[in-house]
Amino acid sequence: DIVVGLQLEPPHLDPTSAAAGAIDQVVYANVFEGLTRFDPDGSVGPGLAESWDISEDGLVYSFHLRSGVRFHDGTELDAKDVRFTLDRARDDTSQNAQKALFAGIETVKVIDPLTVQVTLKAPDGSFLFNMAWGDAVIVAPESIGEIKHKPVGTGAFMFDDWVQGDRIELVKYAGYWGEPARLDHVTFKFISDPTAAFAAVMAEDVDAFPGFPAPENLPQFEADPRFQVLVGSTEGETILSINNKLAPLDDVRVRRAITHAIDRKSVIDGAMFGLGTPIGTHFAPHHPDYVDLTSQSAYAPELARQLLTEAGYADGFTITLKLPPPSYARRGGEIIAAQLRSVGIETEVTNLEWAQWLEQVFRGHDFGLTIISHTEPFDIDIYARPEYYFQYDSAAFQALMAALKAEADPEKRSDLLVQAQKMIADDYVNAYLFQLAIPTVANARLRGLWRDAPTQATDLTAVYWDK
Amino acid sequence: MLRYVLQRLVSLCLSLLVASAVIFLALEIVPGDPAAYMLGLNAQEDTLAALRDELGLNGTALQRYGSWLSGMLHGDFGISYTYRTPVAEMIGDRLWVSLPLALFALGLSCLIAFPAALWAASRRGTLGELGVMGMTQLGIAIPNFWFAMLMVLIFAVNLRWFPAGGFAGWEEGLFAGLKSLTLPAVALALPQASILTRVMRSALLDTLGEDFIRTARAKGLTRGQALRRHALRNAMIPVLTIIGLQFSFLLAGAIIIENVFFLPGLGRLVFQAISARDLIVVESVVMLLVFAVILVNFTVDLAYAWVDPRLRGRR
Amino acid sequence: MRRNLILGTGLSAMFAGAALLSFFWVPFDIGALDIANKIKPPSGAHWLGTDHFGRDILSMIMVGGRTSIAVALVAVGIGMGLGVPLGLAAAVQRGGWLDEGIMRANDLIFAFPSLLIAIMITAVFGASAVNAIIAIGIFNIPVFARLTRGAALGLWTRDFVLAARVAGKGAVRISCEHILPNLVNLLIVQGTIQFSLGILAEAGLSYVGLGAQPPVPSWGRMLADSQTMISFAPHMALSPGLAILLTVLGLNLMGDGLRDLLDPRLQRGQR
Amino acid sequence: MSLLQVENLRVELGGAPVLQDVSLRVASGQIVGVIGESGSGKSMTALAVMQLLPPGARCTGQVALKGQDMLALTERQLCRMRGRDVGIVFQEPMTALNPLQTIGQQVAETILIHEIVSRAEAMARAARTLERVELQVPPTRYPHELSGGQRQRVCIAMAIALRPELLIADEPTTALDVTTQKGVLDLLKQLVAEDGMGLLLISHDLGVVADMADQIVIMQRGQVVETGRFCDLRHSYSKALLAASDHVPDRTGAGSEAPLLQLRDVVRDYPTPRKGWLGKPGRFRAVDRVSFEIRRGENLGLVGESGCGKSTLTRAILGLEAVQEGTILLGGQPVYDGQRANRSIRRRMQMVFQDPYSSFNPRHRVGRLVSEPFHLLETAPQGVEKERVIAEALESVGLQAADRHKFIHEFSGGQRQRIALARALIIRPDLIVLDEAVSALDVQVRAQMLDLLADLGDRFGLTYLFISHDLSVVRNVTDRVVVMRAGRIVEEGKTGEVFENPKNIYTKQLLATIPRLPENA
Ligand SMILES: Nc1ncnc2c1ncn2[C@@H]1O[C@H](COP(=O)(O)OP(=O)(O)OP(=O)(O)O)[C@@H](O)[C@H]1O
Ligand SMILES: Nc1ncnc2c1ncn2[C@@H]1O[C@H](COP(=O)(O)OP(=O)(O)OP(=O)(O)O)[C@@H](O)[C@H]1O
Ligand SMILES: [Mg+2]
Ligand SMILES: [Mg+2]
Repeated sequence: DIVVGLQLEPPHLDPTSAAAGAIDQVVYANVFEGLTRFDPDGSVGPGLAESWDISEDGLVYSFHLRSGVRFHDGTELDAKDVRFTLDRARDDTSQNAQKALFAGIETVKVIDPLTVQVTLKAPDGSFLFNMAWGDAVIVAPESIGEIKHKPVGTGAFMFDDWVQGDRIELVKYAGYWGEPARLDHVTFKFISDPTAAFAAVMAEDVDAFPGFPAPENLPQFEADPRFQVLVGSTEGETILSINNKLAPLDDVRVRRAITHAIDRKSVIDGAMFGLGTPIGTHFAPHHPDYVDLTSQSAYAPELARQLLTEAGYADGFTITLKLPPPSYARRGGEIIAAQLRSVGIETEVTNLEWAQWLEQVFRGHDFGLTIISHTEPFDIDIYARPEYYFQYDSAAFQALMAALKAEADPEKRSDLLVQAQKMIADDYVNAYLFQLAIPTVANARLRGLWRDAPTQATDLTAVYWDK
Repeated sequence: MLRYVLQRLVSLCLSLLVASAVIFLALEIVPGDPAAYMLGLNAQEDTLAALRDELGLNGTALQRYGSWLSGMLHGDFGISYTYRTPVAEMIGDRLWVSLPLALFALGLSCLIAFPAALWAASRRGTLGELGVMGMTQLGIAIPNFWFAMLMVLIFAVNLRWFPAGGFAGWEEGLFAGLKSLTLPAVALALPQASILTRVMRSALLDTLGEDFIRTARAKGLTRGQALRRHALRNAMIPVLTIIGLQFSFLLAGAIIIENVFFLPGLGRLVFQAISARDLIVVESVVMLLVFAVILVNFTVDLAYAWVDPRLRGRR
Repeated sequence: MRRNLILGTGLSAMFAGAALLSFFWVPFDIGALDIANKIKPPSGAHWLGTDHFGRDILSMIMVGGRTSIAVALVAVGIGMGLGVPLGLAAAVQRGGWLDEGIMRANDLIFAFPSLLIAIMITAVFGASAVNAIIAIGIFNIPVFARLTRGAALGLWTRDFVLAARVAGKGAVRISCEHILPNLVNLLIVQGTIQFSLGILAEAGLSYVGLGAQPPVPSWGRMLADSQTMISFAPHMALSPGLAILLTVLGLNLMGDGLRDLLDPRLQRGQR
Repeated sequence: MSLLQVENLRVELGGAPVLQDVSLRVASGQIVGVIGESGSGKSMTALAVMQLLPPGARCTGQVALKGQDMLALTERQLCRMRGRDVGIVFQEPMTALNPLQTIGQQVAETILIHEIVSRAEAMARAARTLERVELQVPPTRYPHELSGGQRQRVCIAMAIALRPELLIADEPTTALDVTTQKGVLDLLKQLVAEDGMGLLLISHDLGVVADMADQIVIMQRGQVVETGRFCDLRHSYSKALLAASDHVPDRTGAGSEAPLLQLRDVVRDYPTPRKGWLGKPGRFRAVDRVSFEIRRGENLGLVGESGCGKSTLTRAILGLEAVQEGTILLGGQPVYDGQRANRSIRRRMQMVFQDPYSSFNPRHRVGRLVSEPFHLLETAPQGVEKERVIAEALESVGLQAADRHKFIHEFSGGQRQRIALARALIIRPDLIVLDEAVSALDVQVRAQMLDLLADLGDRFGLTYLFISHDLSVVRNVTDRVVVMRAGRIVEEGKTGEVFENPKNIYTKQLLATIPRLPENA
């Protein structure tokens, strides 16, 4: 048995109809599985689909499902369930938060009970990747009505109980198709306050805490033989987003000045207590195609001042800095505000709740600067959307992304990706700070926990206690 | 008497109606779209519209107010935007934590305050009184979340006598439940007990100066007997007022403490609901709390009449 | 108990003085972060140590006091400025519609859980020190209105008010000339108490992130910031905690002392 | 041997002596009266006997009760004696009872503390004791359901429940109506006769004590000045007290025929709280069709028991409140013109209140207090002129001009009433209403005050409306008297005639209650 601490409680348990990462944290890979899945290292491997064939033109995918897979309610998984899932996500009334993942699908056809054929509108190099997302897990029509509170999936654990505001309990599913889980019982406990999280782990009320919210406490856990600390990487590029349409930020020299005014090391040390890898572009450092561009925007306050003078702001200017709740943003914001002030840029700091941030910054575009971690994997394509909140509008980059989408050759894709990274770094679209790290604090005897977080998930299927 | 109760009930309903309108209006102007909050960064416009429709967020304010109100009359508080469960059910679950916690804390604070106040009042001008009064000053001045933190570090992390937080659930047994509520209750009770002690002590001293105490002493009662038999009940009136005020505070004001101890109580529910723009939950919980306050005041009024015969006949 | 008054005034004056001094001089500039020097225990250079951004805690306490004290002070001002006239007016019209209206409105405000409403106000208008002031101030209004009304009703039955009426003075004039001056003591005492409650309320709001916002420091925010570090850097939580505790203690002692010193005949009427 | 023997009793409170060398004796079956002006230490003596002095009191000398030295006893032993061997009745019946317990319980408590009896038995005995004090209400009543006189009877019942050998009565009738006062005193006398107990009767009113007490102790400033039978009192202070209590001031004027104030069929209703939500508010008629008039230069007395409507009528006369029916005219003009007081009329009337302590704003200086009625004048004197008028007013009531810089708490009760008079005089009104203006004063101070009133009346040609429940005072200072009962006027006439020859039965009752000093003093 194990008690896992999590910071955020899911609003409900249907991963296919909400953005909340907290849902995936609980159910991904534990309760629900997709056709493909993310492995601990971030690569995409077979999930409920044992294998697949792709047509020459890259338009038709035939998935071969595993046989003998049963949902927790005892019903068999077959191709109809897959078709139901994909059609439901594409539907006009769909509430899927990542509807774009399915936008490329033309038709879904059931070939036989264990084969399903998906036809795309255009070739898409990342389709298998898309199908591994938590938003694409396979659900059954029989159980869809109650899915938000009684999720029924095919995973190694079954949903057992949910005490709202406190915990969710899972139990081992005896009829699991694959390697059975080694734990009989899993409890997720929700502790949002960092201090409370610290106390709970210290008092051994929880056995593991993925995404431990207070990096300042990690040295204490490391020094304590009762605990192990795993620091993993995430897909979260933490950036100082800049409103590219707002004067004077529409001037690339100003944006460049901002990037040079920031000392990433101070930010990482001060806000994250040393946790996090500096980045120079919007790309995860653990990705094979990543290029390190940090030196291009190295800390150089003199240069920053000079650039400002060139742009006609020798006396600096004042700009808003709107911060969402996570501590990387709040603390980082305070540090960055101080650093910007020393080159003459005054910031008006406003702390926002998520709802306000979404409303004002993300949808309303009413901001100058903001700090945010983009946790979706492989999301450099947001720069091709001119209406996206930081409003980077570059025809060259949009063309680049279109080319990438159509390209299936890994070699060429890699090339295009490098180009893309460089392009946004050269345009100083945003100030790239660091790749968010995910610390997991756990009991020293616990084995099999994921270190990295290629997607938001707490896969416990392989976890066990060392005797 | 029946007429009096009826009259009170009518005014109670009126207050509730006004309160509900105030709450609804206040939340109408809260910026932030619950649907946007739920669907996150990559949501598309049509998806949002679909969700809004399902949540009943479309329609004029008046319509929504009407349906909210009439729903509540039927005991139907609506469906939570984020959790998608009936609000009544959610509140019911949380009450099982908040109510025992509030009662526990109230009990504790009375248990501390009554003897302390009696002791201090009967030993006027001694070092002991000074000590008790000094403690109460400290109890009021310490921010209670800070005190709670220290208690967690000492009793949960170091000594491990109590869990650091969370709620074991009543199905684990009464003892386990009480154990997980002990530290929060103490943290809540500390300032309340201090205030109560002070109020009660000064009420006792005031009544001790009354003529009827002198009469009682002239009958041959000792100082202590006069204090217990005559002063105590007379001093209960301000004490009851404070207890009434405290109860409603304990029920809702526990937000911070519930955060420190990650208890699944009403306070945290409403706090989360505010930040998630789960307005229907906020409305309902605030409504419930207002109702509780009004009810508690009503009870306190009845208690006054029980304590003080002068109030029974009136009106 | 003159001792209470001296001790209380001394304590409050010390913190208020430090806050005032910070307008002219602080040991270290708190705008300049020194991450390399973060979380240092007290030393000769930094008497109270440094915080998680390497700022001098003593300077932070001094500057933070400005916010905490200003929030509480203005909140009391709002409460008094609106509550006292309302209470006076209600007392004039005892039993009339104005009295009923004011008192029912007060009851209504009292019926709302104060912290919750403060949270809602800050949620609506955004978290900031100004909104915290408004949120705390609103709940001070009924406190002062009730106190004023209760005591004023008592004064209206006194013969000297009748004497003023015999002298032909109107209600407004009597309220200003005779009622209000006799309430001053009471208001001062209640004011110090509400002031100390205001400081605690600001701390509570800051703890949930709805009080003063960066880069403005306040004691409550310092306390909130240091919570997770309390186990390895207790000095960070201790200083603001003690600042709050001692100021509130000082104010309460001062209030008690004032109550004993000033006219003991006037009763502290509740209703 | 005396039942109670007090020798050289000395009490200090906070270092200041309040009693010095007090000696007195009470024998069984004897009534000893203690007389003295306010603050002379009467209550302290009583409390010292009970050993219930306020905290911080130092007590030396000898207090022997039944041969036991009370000063040497432990607290436990004292508790055993209090209530059983000695009972006490306090001055204030309104506050001397616990409001939360029934009167039966409170009487029974005396029994339960000292004797081991069942609760039921104690209640039964309490009920009998309450019957003994002629209380006609059931013992299950709460104190607030009783009148002042009834409450005082409960207090007496508590004190005598165990038939103590000594009963101390500390001003048992001061707060009561004249009619109830007589009843209570008669009861005490009867109890002494029946039980043979000693009674220490404390009062500031010589009349109350004179015809009851076997021995009289006169106190002044914490000391006993004289002890003896009433007819043997020789000390100059005793004589002065005696003279003052029946003082008749010299007056010349008797009033003209011209009416100054006319009341015709005046009705004043108070709304009572409405019954139920939609019920009509009820009405309580405090003044019921009252008509009388005051002639210029005349002194009119208005007497009646507490609550009969005297103060209500006063407020109506002053135009502070509207009346529901009837007219009130001053010099032919209405005092209330529909909306507010008629200012031109109002400045011709002023008032002096009963309580010298609460009728002044404690925060203002005397000069400001006295000049407050200037508000009524169209052109109030300013600057030097104002100072002069204030000084003149103060001097006319026997104070000094320099007193205008003082605060009111720096004056004694008698001086405060003089200041109140100065305030009333400052705008030279025609009519001054005195609502119980001398009731709260000591006899001697009261006598001076009455002289002053008479003197000023003659000098300035004032007209007084003199309201009081103290009939002896009314008798000595007024020309005509109006007797009121429950809002109505029951009798009206020349003071002498009404007092000698009352026609109304109620007036007769009222007059019978006046305590009289024995003739031979
Ligand atoms: N609690 C007290 N503390 C200090 N001084 C007191 C206290 N009670 C009474 N005194 C003082 O003791 C003196 C005697 O008071 P006492 O009450 O015996 O007077 P009294 O003769 O009963 O007057 P009264 O007729 O007004 O009741 C007064 O000067 C009074 O000011
Ligand atoms: N504001 C009021 N509302 C209702 N009833 C009142 C009010 N004021 C006085 N009364 C009632 O009117 C009656 C007359 O009161 P008033 O004060 O005139 O009596 P009084 O003769 O002056 O008595 P006392 O000698 O005790 O001063 C009393 O029964 C009283 O209860
Ligand atoms: Mg006395
Ligand atoms: Mg009267």
